[in-house]
Amino acid sequence: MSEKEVKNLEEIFEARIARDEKIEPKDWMPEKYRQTHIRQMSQHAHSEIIGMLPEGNWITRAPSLRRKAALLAKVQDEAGHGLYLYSACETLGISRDELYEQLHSGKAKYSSIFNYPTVTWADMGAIGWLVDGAAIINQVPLCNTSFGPYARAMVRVCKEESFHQRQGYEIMLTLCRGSEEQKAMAQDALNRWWWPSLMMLGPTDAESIHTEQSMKWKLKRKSNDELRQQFIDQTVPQADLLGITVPDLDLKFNEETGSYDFGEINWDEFWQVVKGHGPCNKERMSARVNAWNNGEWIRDAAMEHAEKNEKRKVAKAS
Amino acid sequence: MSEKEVKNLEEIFEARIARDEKIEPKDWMPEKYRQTHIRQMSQHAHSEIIGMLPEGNWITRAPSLRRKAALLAKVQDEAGHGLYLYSACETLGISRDELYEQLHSGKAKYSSIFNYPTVTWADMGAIGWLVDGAAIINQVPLCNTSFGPYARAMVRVCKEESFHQRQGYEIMLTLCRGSEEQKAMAQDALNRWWWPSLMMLGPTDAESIHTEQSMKWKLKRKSNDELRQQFIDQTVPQADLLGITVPDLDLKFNEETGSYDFGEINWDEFWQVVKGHGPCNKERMSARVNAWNNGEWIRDAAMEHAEKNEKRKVAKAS
Amino acid sequence: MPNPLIQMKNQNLYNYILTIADNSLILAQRLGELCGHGPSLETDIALTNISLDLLGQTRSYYQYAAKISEENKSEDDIALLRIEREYRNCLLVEQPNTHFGYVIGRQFLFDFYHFMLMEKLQNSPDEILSAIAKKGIKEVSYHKRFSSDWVKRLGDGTEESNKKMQEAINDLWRFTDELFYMTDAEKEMSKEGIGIEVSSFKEKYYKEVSEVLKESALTVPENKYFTKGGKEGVHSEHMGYILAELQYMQRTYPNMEW
Amino acid sequence: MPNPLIQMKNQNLYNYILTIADNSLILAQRLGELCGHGPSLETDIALTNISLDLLGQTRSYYQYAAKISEENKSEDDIALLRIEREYRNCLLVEQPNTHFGYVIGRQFLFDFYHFMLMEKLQNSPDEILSAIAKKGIKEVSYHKRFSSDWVKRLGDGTEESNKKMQEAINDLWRFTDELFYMTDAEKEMSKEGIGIEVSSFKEKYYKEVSEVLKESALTVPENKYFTKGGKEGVHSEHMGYILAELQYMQRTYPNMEW
Repeated sequence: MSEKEVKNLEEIFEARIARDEKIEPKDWMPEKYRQTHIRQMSQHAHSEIIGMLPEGNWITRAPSLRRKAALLAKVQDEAGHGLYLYSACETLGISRDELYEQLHSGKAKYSSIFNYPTVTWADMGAIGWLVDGAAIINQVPLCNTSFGPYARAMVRVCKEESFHQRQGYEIMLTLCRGSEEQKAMAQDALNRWWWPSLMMLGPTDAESIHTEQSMKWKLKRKSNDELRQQFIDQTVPQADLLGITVPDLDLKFNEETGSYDFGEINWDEFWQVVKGHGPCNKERMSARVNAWNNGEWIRDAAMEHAEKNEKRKVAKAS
Repeated sequence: MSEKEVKNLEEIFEARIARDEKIEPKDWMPEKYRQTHIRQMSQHAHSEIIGMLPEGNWITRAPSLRRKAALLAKVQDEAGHGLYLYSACETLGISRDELYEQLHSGKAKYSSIFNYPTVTWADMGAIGWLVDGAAIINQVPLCNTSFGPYARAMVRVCKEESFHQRQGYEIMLTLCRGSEEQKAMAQDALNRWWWPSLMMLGPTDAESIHTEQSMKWKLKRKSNDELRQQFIDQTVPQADLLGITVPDLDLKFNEETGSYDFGEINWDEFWQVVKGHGPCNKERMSARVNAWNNGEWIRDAAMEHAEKNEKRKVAKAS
Repeated sequence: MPNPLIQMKNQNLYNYILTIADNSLILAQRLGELCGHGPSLETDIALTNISLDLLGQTRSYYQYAAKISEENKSEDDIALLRIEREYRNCLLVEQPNTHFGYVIGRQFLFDFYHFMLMEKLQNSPDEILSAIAKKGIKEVSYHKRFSSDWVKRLGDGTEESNKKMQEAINDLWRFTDELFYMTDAEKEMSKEGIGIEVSSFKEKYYKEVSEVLKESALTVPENKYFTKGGKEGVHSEHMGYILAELQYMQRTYPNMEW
Repeated sequence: MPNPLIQMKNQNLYNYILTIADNSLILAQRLGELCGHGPSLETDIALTNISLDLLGQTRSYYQYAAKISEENKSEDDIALLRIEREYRNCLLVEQPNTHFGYVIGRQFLFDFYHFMLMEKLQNSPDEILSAIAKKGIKEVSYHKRFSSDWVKRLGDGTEESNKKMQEAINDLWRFTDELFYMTDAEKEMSKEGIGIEVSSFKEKYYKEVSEVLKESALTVPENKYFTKGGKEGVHSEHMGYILAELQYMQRTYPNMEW
């Protein structure tokens, strides 16, 4: 294809996006669009899969059968999200094995929040409330993103996430209405998850890359700082309702802006965790790598069995 | 050596034993004596090592720090017993690796009692009281057995065992003086360990092999049934003192014999466990085999390191 | 004054319910350990599904038990606050997730039993048990298909997978006989026509299970000896560790709402 | 009325004692898991010995803490009945027995710290702490020799053992910095001249540890990032499982004598 032809295609492509048309896997797309989407969707899928681990840590110890079932179902939903995000990713011509390989080698990233340990039961509440809450804020705009399979996956993801978020808040509410110990447990969880949740919305706009391009492709509609402000404004009143305190001495409602002003985020910590040196990065990665390695003989067996069956069918037919 | 010369040596040998002289490793001995002693001593050593497992199962869950320390120390003593029994065995020209190989392949036996699970904390009491109690009855006569290294090892073993036995009884006493739940726990442990403990003293005399020869070599001084009676007569009053009931409806003091009559032992169960089909035979063996297999690289490293050191020493000296 | 005969009946029914419920609880717990660590996302989701089904069933049983209990107990009190000797599950379901072959083998050996039990129980004159079974049997029929399919895949897969599946079946086989051992509560409830005479489908069980094994290029074990104890509350040494986790929160923070 | 200043001092001393005691408790517990499963009888005995020494020391600390506690607590109440967030041990000691290299690596990295701490603590004007340290240092000096010897054997053994020992050191290194992190209680007690300024021997620690590693044909890690949290009660996810076992009996059967 001549440079001009490509240019032409690109213009048509950008115009389609501008008109809010969905791009489908079989459509022509710029290589950078493809790569960016593989990166973002797989990162999202990996986050779902890694995100199963901190919550999975409490399944055997959930305090009641009802909570155990709800937690199992939630973690299962995350596996499901991972599954259809990987599938959406595969429509762009990359295999799931390649995507896993990128995760296991450390080439692909996943959401840093999952590198913090779940220390008490209240963390199941805080993760639902805060982490899923921040995730939704990140993700709702993606329901209208330009790439069709991603947008459709996100519609489903967001619906379930918002159920998880309510469930998490309800865990917090139960704790806050419970004994002194339970309330302390809830407060402690808020203390530990608040700042990492703010970090989930990404580096400050000044440090953020890819933003302009992402805006154009509707992979992003608001800046990180705008999303963060939205999260804070939505969450602080919920904390008030619970009767627990956001661990930020600088937090204050600003009558002028109608928003909360807040304190300095510890970006050193953010980058330490992103770079792989958070409290649980090693544990998370080795859990996934172990699951993958220990699963090899099983995947091999399934494939071998399928082939045998195929041969038997052919033999029978002939 | 002519047959006559051997006969002569054998006569001298038997006469020494009859005179209560100790046989030492460097002394001439009949091959059968050597083999019998390897079998019995290694079986005894293996029992100590396997015996660490049911008690080891409660170390992390011991109910107080004092009990945890005492239990650790006890299990450690058993390792020590294993160690010097293996050493005594090695004086007869067999290596520890060969002995392990016999254990791991199932060729060598160990005491069947350790194939029962330790289900509650009270089992730590019952094992000390009943299992060590029965062991002592088996072992005290061996302090005067004919083979010197075995006799000397047994002096030390018996001393420690009798400390363990008192400790076990004291655990039972504490439980029986405690809450209703604790007393029930003690009773339940007695219910589960009583019959297996009686079985520890071996099959009935009618079914027992090796006995005559063993008597001559002072590997045995009383028959299994005599030892069993001795154990029962000693233990029943101790149970009375605890205020718990021996689970044998036929148990009754016989004024005539001055001993307790007792019910039928379930020899089917005995043989099932001996043959490797008790509740934990598989678990015990695989724990040992795993420890051995997982330890291979460590033993290799230690040997390699020692050789390197040796070479460096030689190089330095030259 | 309560009628002692009715009390006894309730006691037997109560114990009978636990005999069924505890199996599902402990197996669900074992499966729960795996969540997030499965060999593939698809199996992870499927095993979690099974765990969830079992948990759902077990909650219905415990709720029923709570209803007839004289002591104003909740489902969680019954499920999470008994001492080890009071749990009635069979030894099979408490066996560890040694490797995926064991997970599948344990599931397979349990599912066939479970399905046959539900088949009978759905016709129990006890309406609640019957209702739970009617709902449950659809789920269990899926479990059974899932585990049989995997037994076939692994048995008739690679040489390694065949070896591993066979190893698991050989190790777990000794726990199958206990499924058909009847406790006093089972005998009583069966006599009253409410509970199921499990021994009645023992032969069918071994026949069907053996057929799948043979189809899967696996050898049917020929054990002469079996192990039991769990149904009488004498568990394997694994059980204490299962309960340490299962009961952790309820024991550490008693009498709270969650 | 109690003097609030004295109370605060006791509170600091109490917390300070736990900071030391919890390390020994949790490490002893980890070693206790291994009992009966070691790679040889000799190492099994040696590791059990270390576990016993640590338990002995920790009991002295908790007894002391119990004495100064205002709440009439026993050593077992303090050791076995706190919630996870109240345990003050460093993350290092709670790391799992992944393989023998980790057991030795964890021990080695802790022993050098522990020895240097005891060296200082034996001169504390607090007579009880000083007495515990004086007794303890002899034991810890043996632990240090044992673990260093094994680091050398494994590091300078086979290619495989070198790789495994290096892997363990690399993984565990990130927990060493926390040893020298000072909690408020440590700062206060150090200010009062009773507690030890652990940061004062940080350099010496890394120097000595690095020397042994180099002698053992191992590479000294060059981490820029470290992890902490345990000393402030924010533990790794391993801790909950350790406590589930450690506290099992006390939680299940509260208020009894054993």
